[in-house]
Amino acid sequence: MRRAAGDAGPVLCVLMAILVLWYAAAAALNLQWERDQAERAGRAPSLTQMLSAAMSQDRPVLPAPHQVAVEIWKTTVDKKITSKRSLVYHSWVTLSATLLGFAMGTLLGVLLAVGIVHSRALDLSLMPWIIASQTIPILAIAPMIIVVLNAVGISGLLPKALISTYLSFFPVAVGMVKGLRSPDAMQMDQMRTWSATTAQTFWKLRLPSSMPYLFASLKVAVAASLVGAIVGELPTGAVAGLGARLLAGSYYGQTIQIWSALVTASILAAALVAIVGAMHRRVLRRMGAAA
Amino acid sequence: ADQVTLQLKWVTQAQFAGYYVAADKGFYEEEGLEVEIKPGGPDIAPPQVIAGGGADVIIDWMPSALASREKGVPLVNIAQPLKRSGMMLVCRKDTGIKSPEDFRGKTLGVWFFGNEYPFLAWMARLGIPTDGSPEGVRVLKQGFNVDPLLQKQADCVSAMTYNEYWQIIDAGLKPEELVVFKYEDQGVATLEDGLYVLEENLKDPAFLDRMVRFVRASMKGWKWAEAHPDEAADIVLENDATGAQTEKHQRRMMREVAKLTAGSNGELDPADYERTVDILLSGGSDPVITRRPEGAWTHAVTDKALK
Amino acid sequence: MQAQASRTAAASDDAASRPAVIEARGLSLTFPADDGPVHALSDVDLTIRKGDFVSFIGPSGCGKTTFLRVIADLEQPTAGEVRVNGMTPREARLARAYGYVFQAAGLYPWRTIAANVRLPLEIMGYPREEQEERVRRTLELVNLTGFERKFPWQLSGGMQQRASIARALAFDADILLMDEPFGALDEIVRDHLNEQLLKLWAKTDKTIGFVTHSIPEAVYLSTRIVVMSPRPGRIIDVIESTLPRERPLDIRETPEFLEIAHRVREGLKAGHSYED
Amino acid sequence: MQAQASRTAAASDDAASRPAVIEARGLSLTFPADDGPVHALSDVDLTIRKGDFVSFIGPSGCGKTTFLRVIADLEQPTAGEVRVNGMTPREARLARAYGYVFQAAGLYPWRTIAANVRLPLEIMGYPREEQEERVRRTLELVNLTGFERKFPWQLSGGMQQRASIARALAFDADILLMDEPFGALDEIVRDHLNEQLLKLWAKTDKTIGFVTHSIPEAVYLSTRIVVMSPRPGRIIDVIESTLPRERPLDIRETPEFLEIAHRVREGLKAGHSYED
Amino acid sequence: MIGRIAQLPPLPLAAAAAALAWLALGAAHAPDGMPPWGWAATLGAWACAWALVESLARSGWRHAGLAAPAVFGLTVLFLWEAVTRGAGVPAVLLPPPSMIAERIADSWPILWADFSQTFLKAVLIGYALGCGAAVATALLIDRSEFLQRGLLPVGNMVAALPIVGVAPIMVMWFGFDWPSKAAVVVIMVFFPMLVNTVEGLKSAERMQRDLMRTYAAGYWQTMGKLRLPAAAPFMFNGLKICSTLALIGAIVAEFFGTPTVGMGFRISTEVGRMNLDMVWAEIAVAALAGSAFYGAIALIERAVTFWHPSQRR
Ligand SMILES: Nc1ncnc2c1ncn2[C@@H]1O[C@H](COP(=O)(O)OP(=O)(O)OP(=O)(O)O)[C@@H](O)[C@H]1O
Ligand SMILES: Nc1ncnc2c1ncn2[C@@H]1O[C@H](COP(=O)(O)OP(=O)(O)OP(=O)(O)O)[C@@H](O)[C@H]1O
Ligand SMILES: Cc1ncc(C[n+]2csc(CCO)c2C)c(N)n1
Ligand SMILES: [Mg+2]
Ligand SMILES: [Mg+2]
Repeated sequence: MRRAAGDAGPVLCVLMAILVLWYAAAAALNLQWERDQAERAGRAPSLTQMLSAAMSQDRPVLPAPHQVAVEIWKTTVDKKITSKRSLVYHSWVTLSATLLGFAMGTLLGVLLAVGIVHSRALDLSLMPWIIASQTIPILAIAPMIIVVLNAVGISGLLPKALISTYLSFFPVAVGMVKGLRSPDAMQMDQMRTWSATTAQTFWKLRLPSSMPYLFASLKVAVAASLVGAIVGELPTGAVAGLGARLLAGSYYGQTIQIWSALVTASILAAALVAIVGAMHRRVLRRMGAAA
Repeated sequence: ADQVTLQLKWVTQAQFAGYYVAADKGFYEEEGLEVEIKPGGPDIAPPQVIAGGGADVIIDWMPSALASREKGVPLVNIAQPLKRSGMMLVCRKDTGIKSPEDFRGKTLGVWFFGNEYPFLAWMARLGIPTDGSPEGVRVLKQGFNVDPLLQKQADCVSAMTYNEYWQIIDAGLKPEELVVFKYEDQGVATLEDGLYVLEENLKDPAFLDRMVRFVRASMKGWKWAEAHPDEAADIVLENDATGAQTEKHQRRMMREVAKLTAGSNGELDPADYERTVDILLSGGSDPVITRRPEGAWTHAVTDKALK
Repeated sequence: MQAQASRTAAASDDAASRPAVIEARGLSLTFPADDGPVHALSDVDLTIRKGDFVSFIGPSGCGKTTFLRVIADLEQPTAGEVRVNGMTPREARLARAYGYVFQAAGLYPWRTIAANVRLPLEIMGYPREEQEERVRRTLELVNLTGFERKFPWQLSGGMQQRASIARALAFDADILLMDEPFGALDEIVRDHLNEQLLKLWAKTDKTIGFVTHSIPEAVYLSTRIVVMSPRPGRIIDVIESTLPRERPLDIRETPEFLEIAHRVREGLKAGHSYED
Repeated sequence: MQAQASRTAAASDDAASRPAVIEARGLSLTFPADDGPVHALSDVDLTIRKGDFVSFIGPSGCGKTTFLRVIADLEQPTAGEVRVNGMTPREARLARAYGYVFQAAGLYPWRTIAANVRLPLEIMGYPREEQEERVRRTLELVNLTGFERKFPWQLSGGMQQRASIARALAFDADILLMDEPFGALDEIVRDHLNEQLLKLWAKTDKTIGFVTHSIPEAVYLSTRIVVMSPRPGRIIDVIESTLPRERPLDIRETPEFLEIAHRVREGLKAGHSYED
Repeated sequence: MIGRIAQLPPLPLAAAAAALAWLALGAAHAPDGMPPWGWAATLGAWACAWALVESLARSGWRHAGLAAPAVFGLTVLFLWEAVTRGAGVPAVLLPPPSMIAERIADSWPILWADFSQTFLKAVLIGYALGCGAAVATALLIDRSEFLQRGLLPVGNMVAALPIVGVAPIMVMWFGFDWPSKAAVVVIMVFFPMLVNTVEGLKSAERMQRDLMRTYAAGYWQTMGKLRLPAAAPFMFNGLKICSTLALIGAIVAEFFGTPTVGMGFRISTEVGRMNLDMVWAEIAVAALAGSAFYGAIALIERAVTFWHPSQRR
């Protein structure tokens, strides 16, 4: 708690700096359009007039922060959360797929890592193909996955979550393989002298040693899950969720809507990563790290 | 009730008002049908969905449907609610483009993903290469919106009369600042949003019967939508789960779409079909389809439905 | 040198009657390396019988650790063979025959001291209550009572080493292999632990292999002292202790003791590289 | 006890004339912990003068390491103050006044032995050639010639420790702080290094703080021996050596030597927890 | 069962697998679908191949590291071929590998043009810039307590800038050609690299750090000689994860506007055209390029962090 309070100042400072930059960029990018308009209309408005116009365009190249803030406010606080126009509703749609996908991805990643670390055959044969699998652009095969799943009667949350899973298991698998192999020779030798079983070595040595790697990977994986869920919303019909909002926004050139969805997604990501970070700190404390 | 799954070509919008109206007004129910309407999206290829068993009937453009047919998905057109084409190429006037001949050396935004066939056929007919050579045109894969035109990244972009054109207008460009080439006017109009099913399914009388009822109810929906454009647009809005569509835009879209469906009772006009096939076959060295398709359409459904 | 070893073995007549626990025959171990192989052990023969307390002494880098590691199946010899209780080292390890104190403490940083000592007990499946009891007892033995709930980094170097000794003593292994366990301890704690170790040894009849750099410690504790020389690591002398098994601390002032110590020192000097 | 310290200081009359290098006044250090604080140092006063060789001896966990760490600005005292050459430890550290040998070797695993020894030289910006020369010389000093290109895990425990000693001796620090540097070495290497260290000290007039558990080693090397007692860590005796600065190895058999050693042992026993 | 078979030496197993596979493929081409014995042969071939991998792994053969994944890969391809052919999966859903191979052989020039557009330009440049920026940010964060508290949480927000939303914006800002894709890649790889670098910079041990303090080493000296080497295992973790992310990012970004060249462009266009064999040909190129990229980084990792326990077994 104290930590959170102590962080508020710096975070605000950085956010302020970003806001200032953002305004500057918005002005620079949107002014061009105002200038063209004025030129076409044969008007010569003053710079301040143009600036204020640039900050309140309907379809700005880059919306000003306050426009985004107003849009977010309108679509969160002013709307019932069950409404299709509520960002809270859409966030929840995405978040639920994210969480399910993250859970499955973490599980799969850890299981694969365990297999790879313990079986040389798996290590040799599987790893290259796991890597290759990650180079397949999901957007390309997602529709096929969805079609196939649909054919076997799976629809709704799960197909999206599966795309999240696909994106998130990889960082976990790579990180955990490294982490599970990170105990040093002496620690492994100790386990050998006690003739610990593979399972015991895993639970009592490999797993605790892998924690720093696991959590670094988990942070990447939640973020990837979120991206996966958003991406997965497109070929699943893009009916609801932040991805659908983004898509609809960009389809109709509604930059303000795009940016409000983007900002929401970012806040969601930051929150998810922060939660994983908090779990990391708790685990570290349990594992006796210096405060 | 009998189940029917319909896969749309694009997201929920007034372009598909007839089906939403039919569902909302209970026309499907009256025919004893329970219809699930699946919205499309940028990466959904309806022929792939139907081949995978994800839908009973799909909406597709005829060029894409015929191309798929050549690739081994035996699609058959069973009805054609949209009689006219809404496709066009919109250019900024200040680029100096006055006629299609002026396209040479310009940058054009084109939709791909199976929607490029009409454009390619048109260019082939004009004899303008699309491979980026200096005497040809530079083609960009256009994203979902008209930004390339607004940002001056392209000299012309693809648009539909009922949608993207109005986005350009909304963005602040005046109609007099634009030059518009409608495919209809250029004589390269190909059939758009038609209803397609898999050939072998039609052999099943029960399926055929379902389709008959489906087409009948859908056309009833379309005619209702033509008569009540604002209400139809509102029904579409209610069905839009993204909550991103605006009333103004959808109502306008409904009116424009109505112009394309006007006068169509859903029956495919074989003359339109022949014209489309001719255009597609005229693709020069790289035609969209290589031979005249057989059995790519049937009146079996509309004959019964419109009795 | 072979001759010497057998001579001393004959000297204590009960030796042959006890069963051999560890037998090394023609043992060699070479570490491959980019810049030429390192011959850590070369043609080592040694028999350790049940109840022996064998000290290994020799200059730094002569292969003492390596030898213990081979016995404990942590390293594979490049030639020769080792038998432990008539089994291969691997079988013996799987039968949990070893308690091993490593040269560095090697505590798991995420476990408290008590949990570190409890670790082998958990692994060997001791009942919960007995675990607690043994942890308490061994921590008391090494004088770490009160530090159960500390983490390793909160302990001084010597305390960590004692915790690691406690960890190896917590369970009942037939063979104790200890690699400089008392190196980081002051004389008084060291004397205390030496006494405790002797008591334990007398009581349980364990077989102990013990690496040390302290000649008095080696002489005080051992029934036999193995003197090694470096690169390649060879046994240059095996000294049979003539001291009684019962050894009060002041035995260290007896002429007999000093005589053995002298012989060890001579052996050490002889094999030492400074004398080359 | 304060009285004792000043008495012994008075005994050697040249002491006061040399400038104080390290001065600790009322030094206390308490480690906070969840289960109650640990008082590692309590009210420690000590003055170390230029050219002193001060040994710290005391039971395991009494605060020797902590004291050296405070001097080297690796730990902040909770009370009292330390001055090093009239500066704060921090300033002295930034002036690169220290060479520190840690209790564990702590070599960087990604560097070869030679590169590990070269590390401080690189940091302090010695010219390239001098670096090579010094690395060669110090590695020879600790008898590790031939192992330059090995990585730490390819060395035995004692060899690693010697490499870490070489690392601290490679550059010219005024103050050498050595935390049980010879703990893992056999007697002969140890004697050799003791001699070398004394030579170096005599030649360079360094000030040396030296933690050891060996009473003979402390007596042999030091001009003063600080005996500490544990929890809370206090100085219970400061023994001024009466041995000459020139010390051949056989000085260890002289009655004077044995007398000092006896006194250290008594001090140690007095402060030891086993005697409570 | 398979474990028992795997006791056999690799050679007979390979022969058995090949023979059964040959049988199965023959059966798969039967006009009226795969007969039951064809499926049995398929399963048998699979079991033999699996046992072969196990046996190879145990053999300690020098080239097992190459042979095992190759056998595994061949098995996957074989199963794919047998199932798509045998069960008559429509080629517009999943074409059999033989068809894809044919297409690859026919389309070298296109594949190469797409590869150089997407991989050689967008991926490599975006990857270098993105990872570089992440390391620089990590150092900034490390340098200042203030930034650490302020920038890291904000850096986390970059994590989920969804590619779907970002890609059109990048097209708007950086144009249609590869720079906008490189920008997407930068955003894609930034966060994983940042997290791993930050974590890695924490990983130097206390004593190792204290040593640097006693030398009064400067910030950059400590960084260069201790903290970066100690962080290397984590950083390579990030670099590996990013290598595949970068490829995904560049390809997906091309769905949102490109000139008419590029792997992503080709994939989305050909899906629309139902040319699934071309789609899979591009995917195969992507997989090959991605694996080679990953492999190259893994090799560098081995050379740089040879000292880490995970590399030493
Ligand atoms: N970081 C720490 N946190 C908490 N307690 C600590 C910490 N470091 C040391 N201690 C405690 O401080 C006391 C003194 O430790 P120190 O390391 O100074 O002992 P020492 O005299 O060097 O012992 P040894 O001879 O065993 O190395 C010990 O009781 C130890 O438990
Ligand atoms: N993993 C290894 N790789 C290469 N060489 C090694 C390895 N381990 C040990 N050596 C070498 O083997 C020799 C013997 O090492 P060992 O650790 O057995 O010595 P030791 O007698 O225990 O010495 P110390 O008393 O210093 O601990 C040394 O020269 C060392 O350099
Ligand atoms: C990526 C992508 N871009 C364009 C289209 C073309 N398209 C087909 S229907 C339709 C609706 C017009 O308002 C449009 C634009 C597509 N399907 N996918
Ligand atoms: Mg050793
Ligand atoms: Mg200490």
